[in-house]
Amino acid sequence: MPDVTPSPPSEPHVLDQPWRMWSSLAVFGVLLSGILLGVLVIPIVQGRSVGIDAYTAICRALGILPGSPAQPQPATPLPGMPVSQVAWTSDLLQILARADVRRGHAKVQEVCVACHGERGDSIGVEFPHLAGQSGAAIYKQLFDYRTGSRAHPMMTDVAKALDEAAIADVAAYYAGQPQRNPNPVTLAEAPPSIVQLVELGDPKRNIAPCASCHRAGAGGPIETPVLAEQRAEYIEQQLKLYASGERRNDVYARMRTIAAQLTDDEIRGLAFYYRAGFR
Amino acid sequence: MSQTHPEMHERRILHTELMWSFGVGIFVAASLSMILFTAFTISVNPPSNVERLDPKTLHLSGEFAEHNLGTTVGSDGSVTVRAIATQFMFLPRCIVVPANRRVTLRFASPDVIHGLLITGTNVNTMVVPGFVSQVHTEFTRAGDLLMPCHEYCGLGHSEMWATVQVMAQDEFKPGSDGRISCAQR
Amino acid sequence: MQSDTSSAADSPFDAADDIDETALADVMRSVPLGAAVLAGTAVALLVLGYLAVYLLVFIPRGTVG
Amino acid sequence: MRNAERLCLAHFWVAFAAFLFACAIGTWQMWVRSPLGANVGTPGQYFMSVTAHGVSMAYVLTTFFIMGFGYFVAVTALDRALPGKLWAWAAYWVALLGVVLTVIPIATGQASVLFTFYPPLTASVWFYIGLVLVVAASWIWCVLMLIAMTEWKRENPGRPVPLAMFATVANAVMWLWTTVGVAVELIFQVIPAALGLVQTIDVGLARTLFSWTLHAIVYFWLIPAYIAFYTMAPRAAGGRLYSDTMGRLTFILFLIYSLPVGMHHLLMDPEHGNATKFIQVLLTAFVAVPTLLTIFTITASMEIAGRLRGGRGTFGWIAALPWERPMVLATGLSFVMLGFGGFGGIVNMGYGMNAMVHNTSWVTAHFHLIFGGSVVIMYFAIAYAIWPRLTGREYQSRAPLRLQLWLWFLGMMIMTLPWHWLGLQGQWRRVANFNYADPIIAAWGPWVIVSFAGGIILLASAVLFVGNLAALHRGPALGIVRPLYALAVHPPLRVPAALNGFGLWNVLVLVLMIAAYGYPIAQFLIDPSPGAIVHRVR
Repeated sequence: MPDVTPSPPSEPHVLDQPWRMWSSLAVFGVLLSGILLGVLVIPIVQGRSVGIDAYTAICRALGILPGSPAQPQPATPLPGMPVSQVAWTSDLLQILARADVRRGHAKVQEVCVACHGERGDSIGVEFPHLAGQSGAAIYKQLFDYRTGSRAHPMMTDVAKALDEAAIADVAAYYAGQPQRNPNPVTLAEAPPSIVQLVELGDPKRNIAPCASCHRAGAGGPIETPVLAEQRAEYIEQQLKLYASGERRNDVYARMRTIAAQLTDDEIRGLAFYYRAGFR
Repeated sequence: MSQTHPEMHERRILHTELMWSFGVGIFVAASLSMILFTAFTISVNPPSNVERLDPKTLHLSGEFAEHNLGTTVGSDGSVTVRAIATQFMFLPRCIVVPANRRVTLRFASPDVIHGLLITGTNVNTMVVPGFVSQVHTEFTRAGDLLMPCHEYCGLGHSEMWATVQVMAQDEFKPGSDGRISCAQR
Repeated sequence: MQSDTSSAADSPFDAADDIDETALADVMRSVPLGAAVLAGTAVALLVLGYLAVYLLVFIPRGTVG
Repeated sequence: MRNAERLCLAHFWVAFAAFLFACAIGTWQMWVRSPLGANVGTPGQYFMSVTAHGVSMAYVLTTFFIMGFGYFVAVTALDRALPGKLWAWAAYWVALLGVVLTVIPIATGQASVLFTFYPPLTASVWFYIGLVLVVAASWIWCVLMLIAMTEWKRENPGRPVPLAMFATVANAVMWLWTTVGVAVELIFQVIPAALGLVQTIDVGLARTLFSWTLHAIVYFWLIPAYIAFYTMAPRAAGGRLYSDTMGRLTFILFLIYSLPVGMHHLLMDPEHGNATKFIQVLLTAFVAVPTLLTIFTITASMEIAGRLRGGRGTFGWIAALPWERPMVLATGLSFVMLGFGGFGGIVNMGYGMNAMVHNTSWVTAHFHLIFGGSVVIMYFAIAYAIWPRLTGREYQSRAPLRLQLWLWFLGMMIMTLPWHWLGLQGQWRRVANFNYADPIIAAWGPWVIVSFAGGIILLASAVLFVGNLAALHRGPALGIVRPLYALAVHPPLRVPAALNGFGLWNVLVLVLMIAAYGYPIAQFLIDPSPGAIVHRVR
């Protein structure tokens, strides 16, 4: 059995010197060739074939200038009118978070109670319930009424009378109101095609599930309204307005695109589904 | 140690390993040289255009406002496609491009990370909020292609796709304002 | 628990095995040839496959950049 | 084994429980996305399942297995007691707490952001805190491994550290380097967003920091498999390790070249220019070197064993190998999957060619073949090899072990090979239900069903694996304990300090990280990219 007694080691640093030198040389060599090729050689060669000077090509390759080192950059078109002026920035979200519910309650009693009710249960079929609605959703719609991105015989003037802080307070107040929470009609009553549209959407028509945005906490767009326990007539009316394009304050035509592809009985089915209070 | 003098063995082992490492060097050189060759000759790069744009105000009035989206043909004949990748759809839902002609596609996201590829082509990019993604390509065959969002962007990710209509040169007729949209089929 | 060291002399790491040295010596005379051929063909296939996919599948799909 | 058995078993059972659970939901996902399961399950359930599959496989199975195996190597390879065993148990309970804190939000649908968290999508803060606890526990493990090696070197001046321990410490050093990226991202960007302290997040910086971790983490998972290749397979096959020096060099090359290459996961991203992408692609080409060295050195070691058992001619030694032994069979199957998976990898890293396959099923096939295939099958082989030592029991028969390994290999090949073809067709990732009415997607349907069949075989194999281990706890008492670690043809008597420690290599890694990641990260610190509004998933 060979005995494996360690023979006295020669001085380690002598043995180590070549390793230290050769490995550092190899690693730096590889790194340098990568930097040389990536930063200088490739951009310059590519730039020359398309008539981009070396300096611009290198800046583009490093990401200091926009564009590819090998392609001309297209011109940017002229600006135009947006569909909605609301831009969610962190200070706007701070305003919403710190809105004063008491002042909101006072403003609601002064302006909104006639149609939307004190706690957000609207008095008429044509007025939406606002109890438990998302604060951001109310804020955006009021702001759109104020800037004219959305028009309504009464709401435009009401919104114009409110300043930005008042809008945030009203939104926070209604958002805090508990929804009526009737016992939701069991799912059995909702036709399976509607439940599927809400839960799975329709990949054929490019329709995402309603729940992927409208269910609380789904992680969808900030201004997505809560639909549960909303008035069926109101949902139906708004979907039809989106479908016809008359209402166009949805950013990037999200709702206009979907509503245009829904059939009338799908629209009615969805309206009753959400009126029943399903989340 | 073993009866035959060990030095012969040990040096021979390291010698064979060195020969093998030489072969590995050829492997590395082969893969890198193909990359370098096509980068030099036909400018093959991953799509990289470091252009920052605030996602929060994208929809207001800049390049990616709603009415600027779609395919436009510039006065110099350059074809530029502008599209938005937003939670759970592309706008426009149908993108028309000419075949066998250089096209620049520009994408932006107002909300979360998206990504897209066009099936059967080399168009592939991530769309990151805060940046404009730009891809230059040429579509070699006419026909309808699929452009799905290939990066998880929320519960509606699976339903997020658009169609790309690659039109032959003669069908591709932009309007007077240089804009063209999909043919209804 | 079963003590792992079968013999106290050396640590388990150098525990001897039942390979006798002379057999090892003459095996070592021809050893890496088979491995070099097998691994070499595998790596060659990898490189050829890579170049084939690069030229025949990737490039024809149109420029990218 | 100096009573470290309970510690190792505790880690392994958490790892394999998470593994079995993740296999089950993985198979469910394969069913739901196939034409057979169209319209089954909601997107919420699907993406909850994808998150759970990713977290269980990538964070729980791996971290717990690697810690348990590290303790086993530290005790058996160095043949000394584990330093700081109380710390090891503390780390175990912290990691377990982390897992529980992560699983609860996932199960309640508050963390459907997948295991690679896509800010500005933000999950419940407990999801992230749980993961930070798991990583913190693994840092304790890294320190224990370093202490064990330094103490052994003090007690054995001049003697080379046993290869198994040298590789384990290389893995620990690499893990300390790489977790910096995800830790900074979570602690300074994602957790504040999840807590609501900030409303926006710099997505460009977040993705760059995560890419810092994203590649070296897969080598953190891979190194135990390579430890088995170098230090167990040669002994199991009845041969010697061809070259111990090459083994040390391989693990050093892993440490150096797996860290500055993370941006090959961002080749299609708009936040970096071509220059930094090319530098990291060139360095990525060198990350293939250690693997290519390994397949030669281990094949040569196998040739030694085969010829010693009477194999003749250029390839006669292959048949002469003892394929009935699980470690040998696993090594062979692992190399086959390493070949297919490696091919997928070099296509992924082809700079511009990444545009052909990024975020398609080609990438899914690559990492299932490399991690799910060649690494996890070696986890099985390691478990089979060391279970007798941990439990003091012997297998009645090794047939079920071989059957399990074959099932895993076949299932993995059947599942992943169609994905290469589908990936080239453009099949994209993470789809809850495909629109099979679309002609392009309809053509994929049959292949998705074939992959689903592979998934079922994998599930069967996973169940059999856990069954085999559980059965061993009741097996007959262990007879003689055969030595585990392989001897080299020339056991190293003295080794240069560079191959016995990590001082030099840490310096080189520092230089490489500064050169490769310096500018990409600094650009966001100097001039942050416009923040994206946080989208909370609850």
